[in-house]
Amino acid sequence: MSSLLEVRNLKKYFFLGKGAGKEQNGVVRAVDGISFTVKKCETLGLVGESGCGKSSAGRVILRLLTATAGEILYEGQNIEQLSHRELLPYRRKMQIIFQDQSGSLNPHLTIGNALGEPLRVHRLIYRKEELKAKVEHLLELVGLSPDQMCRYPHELSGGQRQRVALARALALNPQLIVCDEPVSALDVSIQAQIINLLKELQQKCGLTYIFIAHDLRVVKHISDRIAVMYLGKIVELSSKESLYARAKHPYTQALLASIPRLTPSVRRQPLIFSGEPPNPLNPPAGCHFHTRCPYAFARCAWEEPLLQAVDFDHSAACHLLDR
Amino acid sequence: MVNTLPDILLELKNLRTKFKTFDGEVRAADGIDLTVHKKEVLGILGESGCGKSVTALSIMRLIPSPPGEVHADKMELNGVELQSLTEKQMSKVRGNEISMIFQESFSALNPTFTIGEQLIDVLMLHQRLDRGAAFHKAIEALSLVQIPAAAKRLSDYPHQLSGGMRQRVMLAMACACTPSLLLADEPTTALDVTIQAQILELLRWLQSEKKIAIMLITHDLALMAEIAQRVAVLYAGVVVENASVQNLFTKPLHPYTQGLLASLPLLEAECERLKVIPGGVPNMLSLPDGCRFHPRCPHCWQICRQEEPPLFPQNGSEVRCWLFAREMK
Amino acid sequence: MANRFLRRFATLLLSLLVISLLSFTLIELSPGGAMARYVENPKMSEADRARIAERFGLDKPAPVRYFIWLRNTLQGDLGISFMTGRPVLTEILERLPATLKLMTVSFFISIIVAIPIGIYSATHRHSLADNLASACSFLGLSLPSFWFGLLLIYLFSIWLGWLPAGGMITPWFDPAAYPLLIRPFVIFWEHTRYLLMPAIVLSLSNISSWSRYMRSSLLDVISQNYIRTARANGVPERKVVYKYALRNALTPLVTLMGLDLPVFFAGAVVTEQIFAWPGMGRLFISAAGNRDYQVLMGITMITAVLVLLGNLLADLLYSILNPRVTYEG
Amino acid sequence: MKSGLLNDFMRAFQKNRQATFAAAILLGIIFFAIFAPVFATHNPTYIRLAQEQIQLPPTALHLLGTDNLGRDIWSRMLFGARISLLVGFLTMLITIIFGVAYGAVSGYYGGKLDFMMMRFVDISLSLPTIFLVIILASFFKPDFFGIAVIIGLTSWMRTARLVRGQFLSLKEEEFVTAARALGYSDCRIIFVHILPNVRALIIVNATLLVAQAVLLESALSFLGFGVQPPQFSWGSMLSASQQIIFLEEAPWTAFFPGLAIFITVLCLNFFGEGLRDAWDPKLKNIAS
Repeated sequence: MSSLLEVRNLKKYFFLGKGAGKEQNGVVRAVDGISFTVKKCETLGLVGESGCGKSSAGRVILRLLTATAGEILYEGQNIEQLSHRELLPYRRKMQIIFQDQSGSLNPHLTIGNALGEPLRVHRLIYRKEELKAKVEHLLELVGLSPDQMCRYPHELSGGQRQRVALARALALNPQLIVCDEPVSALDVSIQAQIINLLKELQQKCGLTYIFIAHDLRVVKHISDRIAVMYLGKIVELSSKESLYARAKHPYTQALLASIPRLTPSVRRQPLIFSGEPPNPLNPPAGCHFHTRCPYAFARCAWEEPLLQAVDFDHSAACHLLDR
Repeated sequence: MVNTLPDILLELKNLRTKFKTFDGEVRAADGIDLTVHKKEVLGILGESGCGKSVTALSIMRLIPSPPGEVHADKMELNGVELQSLTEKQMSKVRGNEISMIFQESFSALNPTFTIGEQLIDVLMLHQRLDRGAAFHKAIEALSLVQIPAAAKRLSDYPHQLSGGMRQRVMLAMACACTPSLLLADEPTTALDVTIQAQILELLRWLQSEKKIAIMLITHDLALMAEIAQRVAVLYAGVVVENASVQNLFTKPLHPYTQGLLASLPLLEAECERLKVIPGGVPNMLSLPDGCRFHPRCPHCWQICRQEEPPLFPQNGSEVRCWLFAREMK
Repeated sequence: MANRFLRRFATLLLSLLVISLLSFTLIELSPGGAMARYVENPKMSEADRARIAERFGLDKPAPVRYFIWLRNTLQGDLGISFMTGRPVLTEILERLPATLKLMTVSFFISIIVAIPIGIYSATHRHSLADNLASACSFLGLSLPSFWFGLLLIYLFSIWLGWLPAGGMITPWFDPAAYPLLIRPFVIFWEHTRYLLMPAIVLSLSNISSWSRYMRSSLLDVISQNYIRTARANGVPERKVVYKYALRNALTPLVTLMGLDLPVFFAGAVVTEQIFAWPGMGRLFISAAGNRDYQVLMGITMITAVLVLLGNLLADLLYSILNPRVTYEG
Repeated sequence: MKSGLLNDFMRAFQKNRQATFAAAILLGIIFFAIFAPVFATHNPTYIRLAQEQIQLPPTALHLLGTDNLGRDIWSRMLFGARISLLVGFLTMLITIIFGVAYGAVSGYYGGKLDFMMMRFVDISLSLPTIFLVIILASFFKPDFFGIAVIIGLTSWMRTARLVRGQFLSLKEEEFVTAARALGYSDCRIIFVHILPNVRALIIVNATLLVAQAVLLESALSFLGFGVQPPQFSWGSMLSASQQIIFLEEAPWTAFFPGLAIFITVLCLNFFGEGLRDAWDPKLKNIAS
């Protein structure tokens, strides 16, 4: 498997306040120098708590937000620097689906129009019948019946809307889809349907996913490799098996320990941190996690740990690894 | 049956809550029976729109009317019929004997008052304390929910606190007068996993140490396994299964419960495809005839399409499914 | 906070500069420009016009004149009125108190009437009184103020003869003519009977829009989650409305009042004209009729200053009412 | 407007009886204005200065009486309606076109541009519109079209602000992000994806703008700065009544034109309110 996307030292800072003297109002380092590669046809899970920058990362990669620094290499081409026009071919190859299925579809467009529009705008299909056939094909692909075409988004259920959003993303035959919490707003019984659909499509269309989520069960089910983020940085990056079996970073361990189990008889003794995630405007020095870490020692407070390999396809950023 | 036990705290019989909307009448709760015992955690499990929040708000008598309308054959708290109380008497019950916390911790606290003001207000109201005493009691209440530096936090506004902290403040307000029943409506859904675990721990502690019975409303199966003793599963406005948590997770009876459990990805095992309940949650405006679940049910037979099943007792559980009628005969 | 208001003040000065430039350009661009008053006068020769232009410094190029005007204005000299030959500032300052008197009284009438109506309507939604209030506010918003004024004059001055049709005070009114004991009442009535009709006319649109706004704003707040929390904690309904909801509902109203200030001034112009109220608005109308550009510029600037100061005040009040104001502005 | 949404809308609108009634009256007024020559009994500008011709109370010959120059008020009201309504409508068009364009650009692009553009709006808003209008009208002496332009150019700010606010929040919606991810141009996103979502709001705002414009024009004409003779509108018909003596002698000269303005504006407001309720009850607070 060769790499499809490579991200090098990507940064996205948000400056608060407006007008002059922006910096004094504070900087949120939403994405603070992350690097990873995504191989063809794999699923990279991006997990972390709210505000850790996982969503921003997804959007920066698609250039929906402008990066503050860093490189985004798509099949070796740095798309960070491309102009609007030069970017167009890449827009076709990379798509996104969102958490909020009701907000991600234009309420004033019928399903048919929403799906046909990208094809027309990119001048892939001109003829009306052909367009209709293609839209029908797309609907079938995501498990909807073609007579949904004249419906409006508000006439569909949440699960159906998410299917439409997926169909729209697929319209341009992309290679990479960023899935930004695609199932977390759905009912439990619908979640499984969408997850299955995503997996099915991946095989059928040879898709690569960046799967952003906070639900560790779902991520485990769908991902091949997983990156754990904390306050804008990747703290652990590993293959799924290795991560769930041998998490190295205390934060990852905490996350895994916090997942409620499905077995009522076993009352687990969860690893609970007293603290809360720090204010992203003013993250702690050194290792961002040291204020909540039960194993923190002096070095953690002043020196930032770097991501280092601990195993085959498994790296973590923690000073404990040096001990 | 369980109802005969002496330690019944809340008894709810045939709760029907309707909303008149532009498109017609929505029966959000359509004959719900529930019993909460003293000091227990009862889980109410259901997907969006199944009527679980509506049930809690109906008990609190907080359903806005119009458009809402609440009827129940029985709604007794400690033997007192809540429906017969005047609005004034009811507001004494709220916060004092039953209280409620909500999912949206950000919008659920008044943005223009400090949390101290809000907390002290509740204390002065229910415990007839003077300001000074209420102030000390407020600090106590905040320390109770493990908020560090409680005295300092009193002068904070809600927007200065994090989500987890706000949820703790809500808990402090709800439990300041040590109610006998706490209705917790998705209290951890909007929170991060690590914070979620903290709040769960706190709820468990309130139940075991403060002897507060908790009715936990959630869509999260795993949460039930963590904390509940008994679980009522709601589907489209009715209770479809009533079971102890052990029974629910080891031998789920209703096809819907079985489907839900099967559709969750497991941490412990790998599988390529998840099992799926086909179709979607029914539209509350046009419910299917017969059993509400029958269009999605793998075991559907003739009678399911025609007649709505009652709750059948089965091995100490109750289940609303015709499959168990056969076994009874 | 202090920093924020310093910034606001700087913007205020900048705004004034832009406004002066804008209105200067407007007049400059219009046919005849500052000399419009004399251009159409057939009795004047070209030489006469040139002499006048020289006397008022109108022969210099426009940018130069603007800077001269700006320099003079900063020194408190707004120029000489073409109509009367007196300093513009003196003319305006003579008229300003009358306008401020009218507007202040009308402002307080509006608040005292609008807010209670809004609160009552919101708490008694769809009651007869609410529907009536809403219908009245609609009528009030649609009623042309000048026509309403004429109707009042016809009714109370011409037909019934109760109130004077115009003016601010009887020219020969002498309080000393009345016994000391009733003198304050006589003085009060003397002012009131002249003020009554203009103040009512000027208040009409404010009352209509503010009461509606208050109603919807309060309804909006009452439907918020934090009000539900307050109810769930057993806060009685009266307290919910008057303590928890009202403050949040008033905040946007304050902003609206600030924004409405220019409209309020516009209303004053019309009202003063109908009731021959010797204020700034009336001066403005006659200056416009005579195309007395110095006076027009002067009044525009003074009004702008007042409006901007009013906005600043509204802003201050807003940040007192709403603790969530941060540095954005 | 597609059929599904249109049906919903019509259903909601018809439920609102006041708004339907208001719409009917408005149509009636427009009808009378269009066919003014048919219904007029006299030449509206013909002056009769004989003592027995001026300030006649309503009679069978002069349905609504005559004014201080002996002109027939009924006929003048019919023709005056044309100017009043036309000015209202033109003003609305100008305001909407300018305001929507300004607001859309400001809201969509945001950032520094938005900051500058909104500062300008703030500044313009802090001057009473009537001041600018009177200054312009007194120097330019415009006809009715000029009045419409002047009022339009001084009252677009609120519309701009309204539209900008909507754009600002709509552009954060995920369907807009999705549109950008699909590589659509800004122009397409603004017009095809965002604008239709603001359409209801704009139409409601437009209705209320007509009402405001009719009011402002009549106030202006009443003060003598509006349309100039020989043109006349409802507002200028009231102008003479500023003198108490005319009001005292012939109150009907002031009463009927004022009533016409009042009813027109009232109906426009009810109509706008009805539209708003029918479309979306959530818009209640923001469309005015």
